[in-house]
Amino acid sequence: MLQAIGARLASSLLVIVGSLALVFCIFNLLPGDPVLSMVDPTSVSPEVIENLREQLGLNRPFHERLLTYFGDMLTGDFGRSLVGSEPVLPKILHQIPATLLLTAASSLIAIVVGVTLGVLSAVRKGGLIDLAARIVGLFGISMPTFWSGILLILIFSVQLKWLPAMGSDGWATLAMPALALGFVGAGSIVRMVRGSMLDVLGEPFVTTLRAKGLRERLIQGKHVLRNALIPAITLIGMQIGDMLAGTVIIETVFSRQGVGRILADAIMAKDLPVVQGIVFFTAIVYVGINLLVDLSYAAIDPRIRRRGANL
Amino acid sequence: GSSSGASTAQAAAGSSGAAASAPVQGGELTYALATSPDTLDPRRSGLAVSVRVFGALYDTLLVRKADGSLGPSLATEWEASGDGLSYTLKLKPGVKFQDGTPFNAEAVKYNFDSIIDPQTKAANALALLRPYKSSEVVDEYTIKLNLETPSQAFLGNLSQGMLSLVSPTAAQKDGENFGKNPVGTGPFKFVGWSENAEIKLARNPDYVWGSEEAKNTGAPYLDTLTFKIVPEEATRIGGVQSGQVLAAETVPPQNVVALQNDPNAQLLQTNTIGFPYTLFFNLEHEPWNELKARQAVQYAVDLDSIVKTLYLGTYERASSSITPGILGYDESLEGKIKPDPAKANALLDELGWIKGADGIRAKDGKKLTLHYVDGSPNREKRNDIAAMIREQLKAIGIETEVEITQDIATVVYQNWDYDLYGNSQVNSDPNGLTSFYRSAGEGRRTLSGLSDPQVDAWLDEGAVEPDEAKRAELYKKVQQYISDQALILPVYVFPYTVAASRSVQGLTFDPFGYPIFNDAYLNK
Amino acid sequence: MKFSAAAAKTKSEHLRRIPPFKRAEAVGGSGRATGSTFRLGSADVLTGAAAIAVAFLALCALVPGWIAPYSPTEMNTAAILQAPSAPHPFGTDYFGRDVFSLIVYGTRDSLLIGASSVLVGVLIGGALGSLAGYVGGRLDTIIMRFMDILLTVPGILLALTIAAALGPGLRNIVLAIAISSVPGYARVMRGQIMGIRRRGYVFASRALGAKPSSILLKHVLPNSAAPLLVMATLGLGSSILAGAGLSFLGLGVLKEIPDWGALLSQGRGYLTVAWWICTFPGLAITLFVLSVNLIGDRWRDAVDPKRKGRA
Amino acid sequence: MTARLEVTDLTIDVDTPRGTLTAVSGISFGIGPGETVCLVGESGSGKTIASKAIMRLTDYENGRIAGGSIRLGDQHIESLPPHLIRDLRGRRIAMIFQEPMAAFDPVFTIGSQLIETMRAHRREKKAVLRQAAIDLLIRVGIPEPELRMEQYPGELSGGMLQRAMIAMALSGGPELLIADEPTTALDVTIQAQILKLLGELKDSLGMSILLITHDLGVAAEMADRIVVMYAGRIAEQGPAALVLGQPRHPYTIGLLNSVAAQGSRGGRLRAIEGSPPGLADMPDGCRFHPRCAFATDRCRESVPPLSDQGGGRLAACWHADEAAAAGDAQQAAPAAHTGAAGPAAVAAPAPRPEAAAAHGEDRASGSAAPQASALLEARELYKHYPVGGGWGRPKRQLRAVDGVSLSVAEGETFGLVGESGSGKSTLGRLLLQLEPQTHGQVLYRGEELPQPGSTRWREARRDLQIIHQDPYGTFDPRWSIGDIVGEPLDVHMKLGASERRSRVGELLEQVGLQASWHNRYPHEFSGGQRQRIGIARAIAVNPRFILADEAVSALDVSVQAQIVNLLQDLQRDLGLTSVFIAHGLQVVRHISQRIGVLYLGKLVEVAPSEELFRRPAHPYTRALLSSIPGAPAAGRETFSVTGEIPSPLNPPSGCRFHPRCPLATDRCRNEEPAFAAIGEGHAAACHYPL
Ligand SMILES: Nc1ncnc2c1ncn2[C@@H]1O[C@H](COP(=O)(O)OP(=O)(O)OP(=O)(O)O)[C@@H](O)[C@H]1O
Ligand SMILES: Nc1ncnc2c1ncn2[C@@H]1O[C@H](COP(=O)(O)OP(=O)(O)OP(=O)(O)O)[C@@H](O)[C@H]1O
Ligand SMILES: [Mg+2]
Ligand SMILES: [Mg+2]
Repeated sequence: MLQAIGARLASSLLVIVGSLALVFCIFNLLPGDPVLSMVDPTSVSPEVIENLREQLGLNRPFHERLLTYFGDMLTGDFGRSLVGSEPVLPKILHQIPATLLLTAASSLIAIVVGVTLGVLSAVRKGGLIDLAARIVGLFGISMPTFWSGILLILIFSVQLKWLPAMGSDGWATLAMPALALGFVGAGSIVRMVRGSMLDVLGEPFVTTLRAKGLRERLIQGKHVLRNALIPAITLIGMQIGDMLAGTVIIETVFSRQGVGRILADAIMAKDLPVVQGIVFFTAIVYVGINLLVDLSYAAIDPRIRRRGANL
Repeated sequence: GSSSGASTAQAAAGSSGAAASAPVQGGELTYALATSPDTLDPRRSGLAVSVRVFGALYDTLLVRKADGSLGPSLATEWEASGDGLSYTLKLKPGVKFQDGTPFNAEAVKYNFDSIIDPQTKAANALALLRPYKSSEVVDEYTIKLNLETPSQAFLGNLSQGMLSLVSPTAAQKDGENFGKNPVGTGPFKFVGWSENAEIKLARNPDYVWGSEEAKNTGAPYLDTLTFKIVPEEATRIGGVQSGQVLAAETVPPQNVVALQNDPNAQLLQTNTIGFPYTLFFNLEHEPWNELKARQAVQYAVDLDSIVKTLYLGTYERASSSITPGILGYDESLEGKIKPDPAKANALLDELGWIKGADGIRAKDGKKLTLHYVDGSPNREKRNDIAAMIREQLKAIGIETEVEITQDIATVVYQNWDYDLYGNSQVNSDPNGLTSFYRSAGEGRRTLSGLSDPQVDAWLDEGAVEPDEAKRAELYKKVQQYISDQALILPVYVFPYTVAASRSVQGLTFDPFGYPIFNDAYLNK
Repeated sequence: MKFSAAAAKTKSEHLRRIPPFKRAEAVGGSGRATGSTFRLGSADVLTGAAAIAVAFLALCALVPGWIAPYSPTEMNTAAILQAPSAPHPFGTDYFGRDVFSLIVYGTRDSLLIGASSVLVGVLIGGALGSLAGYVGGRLDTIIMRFMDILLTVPGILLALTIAAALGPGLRNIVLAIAISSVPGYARVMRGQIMGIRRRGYVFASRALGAKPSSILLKHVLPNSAAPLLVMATLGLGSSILAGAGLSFLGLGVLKEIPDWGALLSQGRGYLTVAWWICTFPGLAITLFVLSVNLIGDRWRDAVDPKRKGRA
Repeated sequence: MTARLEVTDLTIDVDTPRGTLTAVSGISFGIGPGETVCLVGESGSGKTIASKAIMRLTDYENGRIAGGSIRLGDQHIESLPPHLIRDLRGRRIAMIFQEPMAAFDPVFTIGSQLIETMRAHRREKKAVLRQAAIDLLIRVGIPEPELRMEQYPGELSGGMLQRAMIAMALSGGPELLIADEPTTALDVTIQAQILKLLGELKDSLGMSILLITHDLGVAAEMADRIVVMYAGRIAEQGPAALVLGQPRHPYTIGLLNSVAAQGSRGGRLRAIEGSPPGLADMPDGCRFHPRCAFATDRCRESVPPLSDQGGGRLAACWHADEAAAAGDAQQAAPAAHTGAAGPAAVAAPAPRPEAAAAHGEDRASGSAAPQASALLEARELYKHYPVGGGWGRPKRQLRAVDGVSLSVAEGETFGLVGESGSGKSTLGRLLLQLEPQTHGQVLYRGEELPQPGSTRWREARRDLQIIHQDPYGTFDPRWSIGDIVGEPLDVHMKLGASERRSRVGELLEQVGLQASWHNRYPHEFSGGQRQRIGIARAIAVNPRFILADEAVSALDVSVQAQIVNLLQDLQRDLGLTSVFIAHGLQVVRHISQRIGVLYLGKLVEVAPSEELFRRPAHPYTRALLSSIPGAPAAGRETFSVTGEIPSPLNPPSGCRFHPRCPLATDRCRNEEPAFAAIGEGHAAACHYPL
């Protein structure tokens, strides 16, 4: 068991380090100079620019910078933003809760809505409910979040004045962004759950359950759903990842705090330390999601639990 | 053209009735900004949005009054030396920074010296302060500022927000972090900044040294002033309409009409001064180095129609390289150039660019293309301007490649890879023209890339000419030259618009278009 | 725990023992929609409608001039922001362009963004996934770890990098979307291949002496492709949306004839004053996604022998 | 409390994408209290759907009771509202299924699934129910019931699961137990145990049982009465002894004849020609007429009613008397208990009776010993699979094949039998060198086969072919059968398109399919036809050797007989050597000259077929033989094994069979018996050969 955890940690670490190195390389490939976006090149002399580069260590060779970066990271130093020159770690730590909250809330919505619609549509296969659920699901995956987000604002903030249009303080501000984001994930989950529910409904053990005289609701809610979730979990995990990525747009639309917006700004400003810090965070979240996915597998599927396959 | 000609802040719609009622003390004004300030350290900031906050946090030595002249603020008197190489300023006594540090000559000296210190990584402030050399503390409240070369713009620049004065104690203590813990002498003191969400300021009760710019020279009426950062237009306006914020800046034209009819909202609008949104030809690129080619474009593009269509009548068309309200603005240029496709075609024909089968002109096997670079996102519908210009140029056989890029710094300022690129600047003095049109030094260049000794001479003279009337003449010459040479396409004068709840009263703007919060109060 | 390999084997072994007829029955007879009046045949009506829609869109992409009443670039400044009316069924935009014509002409690029990014993503992801799944072992680990890394690198960062490295343009938007989608396709493909390579017909072919390469090409790949292709039908829509998202973040290209995503993103500011500018492009995307998915589902049912006969 | 089930004129429609089809047409039968009725018939004849209709489970499978009635006591099941039906299910009628592994929800423990069933029908404290569940498990003979309660279905063996399934069925105390092929998926030894258990339970609980099977042997052993179904109708029904002993419907007679039985070795089986019709294309009149030797115009035109044939027996045939007479005439030979031994050429005649007979005799008399030169020889073969391991667990060795030596002579057919998991398939794969062995050698014509990948290895692939148990799974669903049959041609001979086409056509005809079907797809064929396709593929490149791994196990008896005949013809015509793996002992006996018995990876006995059946030397062989359903052969005492095959991960010490062997001694526990000759061509690994 310990060994299993060790192996798991090692591979997670590899992914995290790999992501950071990849981002570092990407930035190295990017033309343009962060210093140029920091100052007005028409009014600042070349020496000043050179001087700034020197200060930021930008003219040292690539591998040296990479090594220094990882070295500093080990001591908990993620560097300072090139733009605001504030330390990266506190800057990001401050934003992470909002993003995590949004991701979690929208995942919750996606899962609850997606699974419910998926189950309904499978159980009522071929019926109007099925058709409706599938179309609702497809709408979810065919609407850009910024559009549905604005629509939500117009309806719930401007017209009905029920919910605040912006901000990230309090539950009320979470509702619309989570809905806009979660709806997208729900779309895919509906399809997946429907398909796998139908597969499981065709399994012989369902006939056994019926032959035992169990209520249909018990069969579908307890047995079929649990089995159907097994193949759906991977997709749900991927959806959560997508939702994390989706925060970039949603945070902008709803003017929420969060790493998504910081990331967008940092990328535009070529602020590598900040980007790296955020990638570090997202990599950890991805690794966490994978762990969660595996844990849910184990929780749902005793075959995996008993074998201790992935953990 | 600009009907009023003056740079007075013109509050439209509802603000008129407001003046009557008596100001109410207290309350929180939430004000949605379209973008986030980069830093609250005026010395290091490069963004206009930061200046909107600086006005509340800091004071400047001088202020620009509504009529365009300079007025006292932290400096009560000022006087130039005969050679124009130094200025002596008398400072207001009894002023304290919000951290208790007294404001005096030492503080001013510290501020200006730190701006020219490379360690500070000063940005726009450095450009504004030039040609500052050093300071001499004459006595506690008198300071002498020495310049490298005479500059008529210098004094005026001291009224710009980027040259606001910061607390030396705090600046030294916080160093790099000062921008996140700003301390000034302004009417509001800093409470907190949570990134991408809001900047919270609180009333500075000790504030009694307000300039005459606002009616209220004492402490502000508002208890709290909170800037929210809301990049998405629809959300920002939605915020005002739903009452979640009391004011929001930069109202898109299409919403202006709706807001004007909204009983719960009012629309405040003021034109900004400086350099209008201007498209610069790159004189180093063929064939735009030829006057006739540029003229052809000038005749082909119907800017009146573009501005009217896109901004639905809410923006004013710009006619010159500077905006009305700036010294020397040449009104005669207004309406001087009328769109004339026939003339445009003729000019290009003359140059030997012949229309091909696809309707695009070509010469020596080379197509006539214009590389139009614009920034992203679509700020003030500038991308849409590009789209319309592309259509209009197509009519005369020019193919426009529009490049929309996030990375203006690289594409434009490093590679100078554009035929046409647009820029605007808030400024108070025509001397700013130098940075666009005066031939730059060795290995450097300007947006226009112009290098004409005559223009250089006018601009150099204008920088030092003490006589206002003569200065104005010089700059008129420059403007006419620019227009005659078709160096630019001036597009629009940017009006700063604010949508506000009806309860917001007394919110006014300085000539630069920056909000003045000292008179603002909330009607219950 | 008494879990022996023998027991693990028994299930598949026993399944093999069921007469073939019965196996078909086991998967064929799934839950009946209780009390629904909306029955089987309607699936075909829907698919038919979807096919017509796709055909129409294809027509728009190929010969927009036949369908659109106006030129998409014609800016009639005298008629801006006109609500839908007989001459302009979808209204006009802020340039005075006819929205209907814009959408018709925008079809080509939209479908192109969708199709080509899916194509590239499927090709790269499919190839990597097949390699990982078929070869297995260390290569599998390396490839999948790299996919994990790619997954954690934010999509906009990729988009920006590619745009910076190759210059701006549609091609790069496509590439960026494609590359972000690679890990997903690779995962699915790998899973498929790992399943298919254990199939009886692969074993049979090997027993016949067929070369591994020809087994891969003739048996494994064709049989693994279906889920990937179904995923690709979903990808068609989400790529267009991803393009819209990039356009929202300001990474789009300014084309003479904007694609649907760009129309949507550019028109969003007018939602309150001229809802038609971005609503109709949104509906176009929905229509496309909906029809492609309906066809995709139907087609999977038709291709997948396990799902034969299911609606 | 026990009531009679009465099914009258039951007709069941199923909705399919192609429209509504009638799966069962007007069947009637009854089951009295405490009676066991067997429903027999070939695959697709409607047995399952009829039995599901009794519990109205057809509601969930697009099925509809279109006519007739089902009455349990005084309740009309066909019209009961859903909640009453649910109350009936599991309480008054319980059902067990063929696939114990598939019939349990894999993600809940056995215990929770048992308790859940009880809770559906009675309100009681959990502890009480738990105790009741444990009692039930004890009752069905599951050892360590408390432990099993906490285990998941995947952790139990098939036999154990089937017992648990029965326990679950019993939990409601049903009056009627429907068992749909409850032992088809199990080994003969386990099948015997389960059937015995069912018999005991029925006696002690006084339930009625409706047993569905396609195995006449099982029916013979269990049934009080037998109902024979064909194509959705009842062909014949009556007391078991009568139906099996004096069948009156040509179909029943054909079925009985198809069973490979004692004494028929090597000869042709009397298969029923053709295959059962599909639902969509039912013949008019008597549905059996296209396959019936007695068919007349009357049969083609009108449906024969189920008419009284005396002795409580009913048959639906216009020509029952003729058929019965013809059947009787053939029953000169001592009737076996199954009644199937009699060579009754009632059904359509075999294609080449003379040749078959002649050759059959030849073969039969031929020597069984491998004196001819060995084509394939295995020397001390071992195959150990590493299992487990990873994530910090130790790797263990699964001894699938554990030291097997045997040789197969040129032209010989060698049969391989043994319980599931004994290593038959693995040994087969090793013989063909489709997998590398852990130890030992395989010699093909005296030489070791080269390594995979080399040219010679590929050549060997041409000589050594395999017929797979499950043909459907070994066909690429996207390939037409022409391509499937042509695949070996593409691999080994580069034929031109037309040549290839004609060869494929030839092959298809050779196995009794039409050449014109080459562009059809596998799913369009019936099980028997698919097996033919598999055979065509195997013989496409004229191999020397064929491994038939359970090639007929999945088929219906009538089709099985056809395939066995075909295989025998081909072997003879092409001079093939073969190894024939099956768990149907009778079939192996019928087709092979010698038989090897495998137990837990070891060969325990090898003997000429007849010798093996007559004088099994190893107790395990003996046990296998006596597990064959139907009464044991005369003169041989029952010899039943208990328990199940142990795990090959840690096989028992000494003689591997000792834990299950009634004769085991300490010596058996400690000392491994040598594989020693005990007669001519007869060897066994037992300390105390019988
Ligand atoms: N849900 C269903 N939908 C369509 N056809 C069905 C369905 N269930 C059964 N059938 C058809 O009804 C016929 C009878 O099926 P049934 O399962 O009762 O046969 P069986 O006698 O039990 O065969 P086997 O021995 O293979 O189990 C078959 O042809 C089958 O294809
Ligand atoms: N590839 C493998 N990896 C691990 N174990 C295997 C593998 N193949 C077979 N086994 C194990 O080897 C043992 C023998 O299997 P094999 O398939 O040869 O048995 P069999 O006699 O053919 O059984 P059946 O009658 O069920 O087909 C079983 O316990 C099985 O689980
Ligand atoms: Mg059945
Ligand atoms: Mg086997």
